[in-house]
Amino acid sequence: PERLAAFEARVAADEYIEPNDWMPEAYRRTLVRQISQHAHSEIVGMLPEANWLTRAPSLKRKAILLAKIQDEGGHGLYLYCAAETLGTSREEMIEALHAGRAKYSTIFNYPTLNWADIGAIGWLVDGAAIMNQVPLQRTSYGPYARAMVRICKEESFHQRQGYDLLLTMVNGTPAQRAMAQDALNRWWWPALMMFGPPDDNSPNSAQSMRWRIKRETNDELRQKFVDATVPQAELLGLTVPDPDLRWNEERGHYDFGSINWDEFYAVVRGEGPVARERMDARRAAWDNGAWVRDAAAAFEAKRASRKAA
Amino acid sequence: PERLAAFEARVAADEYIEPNDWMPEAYRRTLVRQISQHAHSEIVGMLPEANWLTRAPSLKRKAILLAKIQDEGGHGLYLYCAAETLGTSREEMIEALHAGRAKYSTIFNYPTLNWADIGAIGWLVDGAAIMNQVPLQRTSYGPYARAMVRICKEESFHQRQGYDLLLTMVNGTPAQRAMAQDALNRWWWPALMMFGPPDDNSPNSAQSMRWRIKRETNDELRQKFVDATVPQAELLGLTVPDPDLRWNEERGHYDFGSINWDEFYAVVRGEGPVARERMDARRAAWDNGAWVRDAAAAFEAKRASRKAA
Amino acid sequence: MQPNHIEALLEVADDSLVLGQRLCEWCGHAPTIEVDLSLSNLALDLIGQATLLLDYAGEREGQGRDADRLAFHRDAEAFRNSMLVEQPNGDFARTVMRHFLFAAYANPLFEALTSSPDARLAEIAAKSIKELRYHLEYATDWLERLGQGTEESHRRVAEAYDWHWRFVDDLFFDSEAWKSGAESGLWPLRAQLRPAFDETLNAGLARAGLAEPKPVWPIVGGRLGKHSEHLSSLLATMQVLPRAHPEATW
Amino acid sequence: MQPNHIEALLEVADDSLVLGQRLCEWCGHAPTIEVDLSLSNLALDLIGQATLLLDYAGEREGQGRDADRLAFHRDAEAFRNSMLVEQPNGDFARTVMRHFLFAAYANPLFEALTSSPDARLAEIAAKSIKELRYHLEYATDWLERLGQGTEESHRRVAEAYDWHWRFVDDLFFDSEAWKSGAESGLWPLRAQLRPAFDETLNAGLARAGLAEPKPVWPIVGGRLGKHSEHLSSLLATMQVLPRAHPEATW
Repeated sequence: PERLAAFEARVAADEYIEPNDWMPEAYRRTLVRQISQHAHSEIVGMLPEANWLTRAPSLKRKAILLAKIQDEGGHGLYLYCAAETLGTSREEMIEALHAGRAKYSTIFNYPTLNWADIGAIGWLVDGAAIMNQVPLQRTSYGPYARAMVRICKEESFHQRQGYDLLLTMVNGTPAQRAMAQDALNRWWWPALMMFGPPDDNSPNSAQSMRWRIKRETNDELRQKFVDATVPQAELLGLTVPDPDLRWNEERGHYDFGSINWDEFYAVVRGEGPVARERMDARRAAWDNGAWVRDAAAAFEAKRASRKAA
Repeated sequence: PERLAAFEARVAADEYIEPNDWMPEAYRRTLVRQISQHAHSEIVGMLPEANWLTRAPSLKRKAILLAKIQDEGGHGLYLYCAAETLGTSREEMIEALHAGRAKYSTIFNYPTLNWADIGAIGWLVDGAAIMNQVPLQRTSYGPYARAMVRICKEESFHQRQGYDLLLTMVNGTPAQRAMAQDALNRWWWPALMMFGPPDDNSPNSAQSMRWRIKRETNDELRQKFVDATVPQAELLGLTVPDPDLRWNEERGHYDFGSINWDEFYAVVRGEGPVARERMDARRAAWDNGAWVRDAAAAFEAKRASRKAA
Repeated sequence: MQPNHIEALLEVADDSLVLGQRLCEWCGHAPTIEVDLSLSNLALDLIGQATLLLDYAGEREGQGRDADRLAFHRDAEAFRNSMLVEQPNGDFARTVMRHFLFAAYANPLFEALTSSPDARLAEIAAKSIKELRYHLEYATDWLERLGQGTEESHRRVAEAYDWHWRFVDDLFFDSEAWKSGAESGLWPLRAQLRPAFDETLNAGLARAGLAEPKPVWPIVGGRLGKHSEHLSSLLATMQVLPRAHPEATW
Repeated sequence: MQPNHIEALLEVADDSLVLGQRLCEWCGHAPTIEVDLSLSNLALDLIGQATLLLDYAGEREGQGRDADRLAFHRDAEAFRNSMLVEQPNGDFARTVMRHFLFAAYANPLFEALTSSPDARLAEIAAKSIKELRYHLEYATDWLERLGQGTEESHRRVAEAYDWHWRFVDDLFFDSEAWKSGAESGLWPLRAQLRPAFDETLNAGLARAGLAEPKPVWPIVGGRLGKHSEHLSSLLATMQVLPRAHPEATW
């Protein structure tokens, strides 16, 4: 109880908690869940983009996309490492994902259907991720906060690249413009869902806010995203697929239509359009790679024992 | 010895030997080897063409090719059935193929690299097959001879379709004409090899000729093929890739360059350009389909026992 | 036919085309020669149907597009097939289940089309329905064999059912274009075909010893050009030659 | 540079391009995240090399073709890569072995190119050789790990060697175009690089505990545009967008 009070005071004072510091079990559990979910999202998130990597229409775009997906893998690595400082191994986390016990961002259960989707993911998905993540640079757990600083910097870069890809396409042929609009039509609502359920239905939010694992509410972040993104869409000459979208002078914010929460919860349950493909791909990569990991481990063990001898 | 003499007399008189007739073991063995090799060739021969089925450039050509490959599968079936009348099961023959004990035509170990190859296979490969097979319509073993009648009729049809495909291409764009020439360049020599080693190096020929399992020598058939095919190439406006090719007024035949027998024997040994792909594909089809065959057998068994009860 | 009726016609044509193309991938790789030949037969029927339907759609459109133009020069977004038919072949159980679900839907549809007031459409349907009856029979026979065969085949066909079931609503989706054609009396609403489908489905599942479907979040969009990731890859292969050589005839 | 020298340059460029494209297929599917990132790195290097080499070839050709034009608008017959690099990824052992063989060849080649009298080519080679040294090191390390790891990994890497070995002569094939460039002093004959390759090869095999190569019937033709069946499928995917939308820029 004393330790708990001291812990809460440090968090309230915006101090960082470090791996060897005492922390409540619930805090540890919540963090592992959140950080591993975030790590899983980075890894699963490689798949929708990799789907177009072999079809990138220029060598420059192929290199940019390859580097971007690589960054995401790198983010996954930092985050697994950050979560490991809390006492859960990467293997355990990956097994939880493959068994369906751990979640990842719902957005990656939507398919990438044309090349403009690569731009839309950078612009909207990375854009929404940044909105979610910028506050986490000041989250209470030190290793997580520091990982976030590096991740946010790279995500901003990805967002600009995505926007640039779309800018090229809207200035291209009618077919390219149509692809860009089609991508916006399909990614807009899933991007808004990335901020999670509405505040009045977000059970863990209050606790997470108190612990500085979260620093703004889902609805606040969602509004911020809409306000920032709508003018960018206008600049592209694309139409946001929401008939209820309009500027509210009084609120100083955009009003927007209501989200299909039934779809959101279906996707959370694992019934998203390509959720099975995503999990099948991850499981296949892991299972087909088992012999490689085994070989590397056996080789290391042999080398170590040779050195010891 | 008496039975042997009677047998030889019947064969010499061009009578058909039927499954229940007495026959020398060597005759049976040679026939099983030859017929099963022929059956295997039909089945393996589906693969190089199937390689372009999903890429056929018009719906009509796709349907023609599909029907053609289907015919080949059908030929494979008749031939396995003909061989089974000699007391060897289809499974045994297929296992011999997959274990590398049985052979198939060397020609199918060459890759199909462009759409014109589909025409070249019809024209040259089916053309050569017909040359080989027409005499077999009068071969001494009845079931084999009858299978051959049906097969030859369909092969002639395939050959015309292949020629028609090439005719369309040589009358098309420069790229199409180049594809047609490229296909002829690659398929010409392998087609000549389809008639087997030269007569002075074809150990089983004499015996097979006496038994009417074979009715013309390899070199005779090869000459016949060259004589028939060269004018067809000229009609297409394509160049046969043999600088030594010329009409020999005296012989009344075309002279042609020497065949690379080292390559031939390498391909016979299983070192042809795509021999591994072919065998991997056949083994994978067989192995991946094992559970289906098991299920069908189990279902039949249940049904039979239900009827019996 | 109004322009949107022609688009609705593509929904039917593209189902046959894409499923036929998928079946072509089996060629040379099936579990037995007999199955190989049968799958080729199904593919031949489907490609034949697609050719007739696409040619007709192109004629009515009147912009000089024939079946080949429509098959080989549209991007994935312009395809109107259901997502069911574009699903990968997977193992033989998935192929059988996909075909069973498709044929159970296509039979009442083509049956209805045989009495369309559009004579040409009725004629194409009359030819096709004979083929599709056999497709349903063939797929149902295999469904039963796999369902009642071995433990492994039962498990696989149940898994196949689980995979494909969520695309059935997409198969039956009544697009605005389709509804408009239905109002003009060209064809029934797909919703009206559902009872016949359900009957076939339940009978097939019963023969195979499979449980009735659980409710799922349906995945829809094919009739509107929103497909799975599989279609664009299928088309990249199928269309490669006409796209690379647009000026050629074959 | 004479026209045939430019064609010979494509032999080098296409090796990097096709191998880079193959490695892209691993993205998101590798045995560990670390391996995934490493393979992406190798792919990035190769695509970078290909871009520089193709741009240069296009410039020297002087017909307005840049790297993208050459990468996305040539048919398989016009590609000059060796058959080794177009071989499918297979399992990780095949990918490692393919990369080892390629890097063991590319190192002495690019080393030699750094002193080409063609300044631009020398400059590209100087940038690339640093990358390729790392490629060889990375592939050799994995070769050793797999060869000395478990029984299964040893079996797989031996099988991989058996698969790829017959394409090594294709890698070293001296085409007429290449010979002409060698006569002009632009680069060495590939035959001259073979001793360095053999040394690297034998050292690598020894570290991995693999037996020396058996003689095989070599499969050659890549430098002449006669490829395996795998290249055209790879290109169908890689080129799909620029082919479908020839007028677009991306």
